[in-house]
Amino acid sequence: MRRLLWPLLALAALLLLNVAFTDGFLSIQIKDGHLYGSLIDILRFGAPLILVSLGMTLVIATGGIDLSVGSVVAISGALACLQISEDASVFTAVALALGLCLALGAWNGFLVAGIGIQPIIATLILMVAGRGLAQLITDGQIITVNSPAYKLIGGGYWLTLPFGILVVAAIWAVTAFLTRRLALGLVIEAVGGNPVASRLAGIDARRVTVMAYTACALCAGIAGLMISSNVSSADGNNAGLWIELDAILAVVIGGTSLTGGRFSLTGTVLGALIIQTLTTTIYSIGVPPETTLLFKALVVTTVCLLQSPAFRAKVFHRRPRPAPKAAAEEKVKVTA
Amino acid sequence: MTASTPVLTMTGISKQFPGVKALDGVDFRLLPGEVHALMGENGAGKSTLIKVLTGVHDIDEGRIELDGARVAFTGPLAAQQAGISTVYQEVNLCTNLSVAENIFIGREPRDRWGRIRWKEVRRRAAGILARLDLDIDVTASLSAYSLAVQQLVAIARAIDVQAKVLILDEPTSSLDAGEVQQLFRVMRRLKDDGIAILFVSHFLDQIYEISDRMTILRNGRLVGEYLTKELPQVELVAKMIGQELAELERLHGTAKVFDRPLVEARELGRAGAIEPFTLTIHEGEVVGLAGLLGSGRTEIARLLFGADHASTGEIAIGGTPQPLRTPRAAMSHKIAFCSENRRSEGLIPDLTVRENLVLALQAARGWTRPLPRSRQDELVSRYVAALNIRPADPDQLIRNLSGGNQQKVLLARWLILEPRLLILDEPTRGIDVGAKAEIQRLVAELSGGGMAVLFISAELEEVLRLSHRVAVLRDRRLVAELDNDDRLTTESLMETIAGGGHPA
Amino acid sequence: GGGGTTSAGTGGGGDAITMGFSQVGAESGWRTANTKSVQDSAKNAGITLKFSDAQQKQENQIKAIRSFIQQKVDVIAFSPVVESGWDTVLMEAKNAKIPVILTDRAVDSKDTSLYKTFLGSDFVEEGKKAGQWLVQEYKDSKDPVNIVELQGTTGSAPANDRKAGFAEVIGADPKFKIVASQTGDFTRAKGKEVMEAFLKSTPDIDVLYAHNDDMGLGAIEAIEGAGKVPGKDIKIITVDAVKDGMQALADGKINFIVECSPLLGPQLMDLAKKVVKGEQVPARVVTEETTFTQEQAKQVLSSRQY
Amino acid sequence: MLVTAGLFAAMFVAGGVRYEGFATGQIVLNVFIDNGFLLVVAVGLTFVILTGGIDLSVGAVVALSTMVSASLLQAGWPWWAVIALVLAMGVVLGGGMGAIIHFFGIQPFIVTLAGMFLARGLCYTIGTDSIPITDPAFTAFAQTRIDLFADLWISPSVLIAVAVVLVAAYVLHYTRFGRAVYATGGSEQSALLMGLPVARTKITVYTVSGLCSALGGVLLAFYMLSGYGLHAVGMELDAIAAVVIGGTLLTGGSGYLLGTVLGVLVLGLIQTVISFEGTLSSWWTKIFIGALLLVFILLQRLMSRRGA
Ligand SMILES: Nc1ncnc2c1ncn2[C@@H]1O[C@H](COP(=O)(O)OP(=O)(O)OP(=O)(O)O)[C@@H](O)[C@H]1O
Ligand SMILES: Nc1ncnc2c1ncn2[C@@H]1O[C@H](COP(=O)(O)OP(=O)(O)OP(=O)(O)O)[C@@H](O)[C@H]1O
Ligand SMILES: [Mg+2]
Ligand SMILES: [Mg+2]
Repeated sequence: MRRLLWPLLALAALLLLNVAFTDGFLSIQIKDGHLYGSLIDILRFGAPLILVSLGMTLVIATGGIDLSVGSVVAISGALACLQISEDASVFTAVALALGLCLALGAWNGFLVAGIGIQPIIATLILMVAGRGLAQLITDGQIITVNSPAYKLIGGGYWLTLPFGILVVAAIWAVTAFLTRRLALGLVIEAVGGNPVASRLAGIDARRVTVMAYTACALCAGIAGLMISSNVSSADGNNAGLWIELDAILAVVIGGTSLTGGRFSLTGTVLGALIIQTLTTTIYSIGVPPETTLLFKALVVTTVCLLQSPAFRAKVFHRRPRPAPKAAAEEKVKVTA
Repeated sequence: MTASTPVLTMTGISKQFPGVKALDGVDFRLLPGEVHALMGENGAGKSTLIKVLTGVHDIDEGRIELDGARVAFTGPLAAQQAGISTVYQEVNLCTNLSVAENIFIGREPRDRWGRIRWKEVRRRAAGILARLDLDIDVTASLSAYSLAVQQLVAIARAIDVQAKVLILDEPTSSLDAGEVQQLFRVMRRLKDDGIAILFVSHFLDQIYEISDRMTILRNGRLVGEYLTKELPQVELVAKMIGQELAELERLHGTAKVFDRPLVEARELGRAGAIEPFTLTIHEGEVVGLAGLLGSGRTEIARLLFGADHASTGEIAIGGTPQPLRTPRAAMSHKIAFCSENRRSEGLIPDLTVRENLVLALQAARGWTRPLPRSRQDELVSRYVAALNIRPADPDQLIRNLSGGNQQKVLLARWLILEPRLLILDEPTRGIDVGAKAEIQRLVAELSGGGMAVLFISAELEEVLRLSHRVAVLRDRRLVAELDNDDRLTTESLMETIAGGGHPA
Repeated sequence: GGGGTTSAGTGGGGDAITMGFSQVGAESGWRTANTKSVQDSAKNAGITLKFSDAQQKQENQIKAIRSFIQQKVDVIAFSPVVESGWDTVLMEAKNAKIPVILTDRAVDSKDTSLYKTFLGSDFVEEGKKAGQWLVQEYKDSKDPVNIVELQGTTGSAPANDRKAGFAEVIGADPKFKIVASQTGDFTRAKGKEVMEAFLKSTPDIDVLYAHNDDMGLGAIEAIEGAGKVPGKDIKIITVDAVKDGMQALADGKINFIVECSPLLGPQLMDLAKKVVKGEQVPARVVTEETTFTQEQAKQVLSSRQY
Repeated sequence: MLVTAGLFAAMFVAGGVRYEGFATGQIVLNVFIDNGFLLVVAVGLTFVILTGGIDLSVGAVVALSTMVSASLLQAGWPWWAVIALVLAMGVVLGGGMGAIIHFFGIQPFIVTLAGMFLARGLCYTIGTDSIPITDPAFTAFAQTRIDLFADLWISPSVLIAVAVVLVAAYVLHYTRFGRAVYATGGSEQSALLMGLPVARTKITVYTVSGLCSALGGVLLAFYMLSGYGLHAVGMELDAIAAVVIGGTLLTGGSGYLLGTVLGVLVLGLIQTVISFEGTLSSWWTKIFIGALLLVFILLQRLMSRRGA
């Protein structure tokens, strides 16, 4: 896992930066019977992003992209909260919301794999219309719910740990199992790496693609539940706004190529954590809102440059001679 | 000729890839007005030598001199500008552009204002292709043409450049005899103009026909430089693979009777691609397909595999008609197809050798039933050894393998499926003599065990050596089916293909 | 289809008034209530409403206004996404002799003849009101007061103005100190997230000033999660007075809310009728807005419309 | 392409049947007038997408251009100097991103996303308020109407946009650079081995995109007469959508500039339909846009499949 080294270092560097600015940044206490501290916050607030990014990884690995996750996040939260506010049980509400998300994901997959529309446009349709759908569900208002059971999903604790983190861990484990223990990963990577060849090798690329989009929407749906549960309300207008960009960024920082093929779930989780840590860093070291974006640009660029073998070769070894290996690797990458 | 000074010399060239020393102190020189063959097994380092010469890869050690001056090209563009024109091993063209453009891109004729003169581009492109005896629509997109045509276009592009040095890395791997002759005519003319030509091929006949001198590599090391006429073929092979190669003969046994039809194509056809044909393949039978470039051999293969939709007719398997609408459906009937176009239809470049090798088997099982690791290891090590795949590291990315070794992996992908019908479209493209014999032996062995094989190759000797029966195609029409008995020779087959002779 | 192509000329002189209304978008509950108010009161007033949502884009709004002109409505009303850059299109409206009413936000045109009147809140004033309450609340205290601020969307007019108005008032007394200020994008989720970070990085927060109720509500959750009591350990001032906010105010979790009423509809329709008839209207109509303390909130809570 | 054009015409006619005052020449011209800047931006993006890359920074660069223009004009700079500087800034930003993408082999998505953060961030450092533009030259430019025959008119921005389209189409089809763009998109590795200047091409397309974004920003400044950091939020998606609707493949190598023009027109027409529809609520507006887009894409896809 050499290629995860640089994202890890970047994460560590960001955490160190925080430690320098905030006393007790790394300290974790037990408060009211649950863990409390900045690190826990990062995990807790990062949980939805990690989820969405995990789903996005699968889609990107098939050579696609899903812009609609933000809208799906909003729809899922909105539907669940609407149901709960109309006295449905939390279970029904969650089941309905996730069921709808599955359908939306399958719809995306159908447009991409069945009709053959370019993924970015196919999912743009749901990105635009889905936001409207979420607003339609909430009637443009914020639906506030008061259900302790629902609150658990994104804001509660279980065995002193934030419940959201446990959900993410479970889904990560399931995804890792399906892709790496079973052969789903190989199949997805083949479809993303060379769709024509995979078809000729007997892979049902269509079904795999639909599955990836469905899984992605499901992840986004769960993330939507978390986000709305965390604040006990559904905001059809703003929930998940621009989360697709963060998710794609997380995937790419994690080392998965946007052209499809090889993917790394662990890398994606690291990428999402980097982004969330960056956000937290901005809040806690007091970067003024006007310069937030400059700071983000700086960090993102630095992380990517460090990850680029070409950059490291050019900067760290003035002559590539002492490390012909690195240089060779880089050359191949660039030309291929 | 020996007296003239080399136009190109490479001395002490070394190139290390992660885990592989591809070149180790290789010397090479190229004289003006000669055709110089670069010989070696798959993975010997031929393509790498060409790539370091033209600046695709940096060299670790050594020096390159062109016309006596030291050079280090930054890339193919620089090499081209210095007068080295290259056709790399895989067809490296842009299939999204037109044929004419592929020939001229980067050096299109322009008018005074820098505007490309399209008419001129088209006219001249057609002219150059005519020199190779190819008459196609130059305004059509290159993707509309078969790999062989693409290979010719790549050659056309290279020979049109005013160059001192012309490098051809396996240009003939998809061409049939006619095109090869045409290419050789052009090469001879260029040679007479004093151009130095570096030529790579695994067809020994071609080497002996065209080359004046050869340099042999083995495992990235230089074996030696020889005059072609002074080195007998057996010795050449021995030097290449480090051992003697047994004599090749017809592999199939004496005329057997096949009476258990496996796959029957009944009036199967696809509008615009292949006229309706009827063909029966029996269990244990090897059927060869022979025909000229574009005659429709690949089309037949694709139809039988469900890769394309038939517009007429039906396919019966074991007597019952089956709609083969997808490759998956064909695979469920245990039909396998190894495509001729390994780069776009075979390889998954970012996956490892192991993953590429087990892909089809895994797809057939479905992703919920992963192939156990131990079984994978067993299959991989068996075929790596059987086909001599090098480097023998199953976790190497397949894109890092030499062309021939990639081809072997793809073949293995289909062999491990143990299909009932194996369709092989140019399976030995770019494979060296040693491995080729091994593959042919393997195919014969499998068919002996009851597997049916549909064998397509531009090399008629190979078709004859393996097949029990040869179907001949002309102008996308199945014109004859010949039993492969002693009376069938390459000459008579050639005649049938050309439309002159009649089946004996 | 096919209508005339004449571009100049007075609006259709029928008895029913047609109003073109270009809304900023649907970015918040406040905005939606605003839209609803306009739509409902148009129906009540018998005015045909052409409604267009600009999805937060000025260019869409300009297009919408152009299209209203094209459709020859009787009066155009819109809530500008931004203050600047309206001269061209307003000039076109003026040339087409269609009166324009601004709602909610102002434009910074020098030429005030481009629009008839501006109906809306004054964001700077809202910020000032928030500041004044704070100054009043701490007038007896000598200790420094540590304030954290949750800003609205960076660059948006309410965020800019509410920040400026507040800063102006508290700037007079050096004991007030804004120790942290960050954007919460007007949303609950962001409000909570940012507040969590503030609670950890900034010790001793006395006061939270949030540019809208939603961020304040999010922050309340964060404060409770940190084991503090909102409204007591940390005093909270917000702007808007939406229902959830008023509830929290009545529950004692928020200390003070400056109202920013979205219910402009009835006033707008009155103005529109007058403008179409050619009557004189004041150039600036400030919406009737107030502020709420916890006690006031308890009284009015049941009668709040949104 | 023909399919797209045909569908566009069909949509226009359908609009004309449905809405009074829709099927007039001026409506089409208005689409141009209102989307001139988007057209210019999309043209630049077409170059990038044709090479198989992507540029997410365009919207932010547009905003930055309006902001820089407005603040410099406010500071008293002459209009021509402002425009020259803004265009130069676009070139530098685009070129810089292109160079990073090429030399360090980083995915364009990330680099241009960072570029987007950078450009927006720079906007806010200039100021968070919107800045009005009162410069007489800019104002004159904004308010000039070029009368065509029969009451039809266009704005000067349309002329500029059309000129940009023509120049770009010429470059793509009649120059070596243009052809190298297609080749690089078809297969970067092949283009390299064919001896094409891939490095130069890649860096140049991002430069072109930066330049077009800056020019688009100037046109937007004409259109809006203001500079603002929140201008053109999400415009990159509109531009990408326009390019892709126009039939260009995101994987590169295939597509035409005329398609992009049609893509922009389709988006503009959808917007016009929405405004003629009149009383859609905010959320139905979004759903309606999505639905129209879907219908359009579906028809385009199905009809071109039938044709093939
Ligand atoms: N990019 C690369 N990275 C790692 N190893 C490589 C790379 N390219 C080539 N190699 C290795 O270098 C060796 C020489 O390969 P090369 O392609 O030169 O062989 P070749 O003689 O052309 O063989 P063939 O006849 O099969 O084309 C092989 O072992 C191959 O695996
Ligand atoms: N010489 C040619 N002239 C015109 N078209 C050709 C020619 N060669 C190939 N083509 C085109 O390529 C397509 C593919 O042909 P196909 O692959 O079936 O040929 P093949 O018999 O397999 O020969 P090969 O594989 O040697 O090219 C044909 O349908 C035809 O359109
Ligand atoms: Mg080779
Ligand atoms: Mg063929």
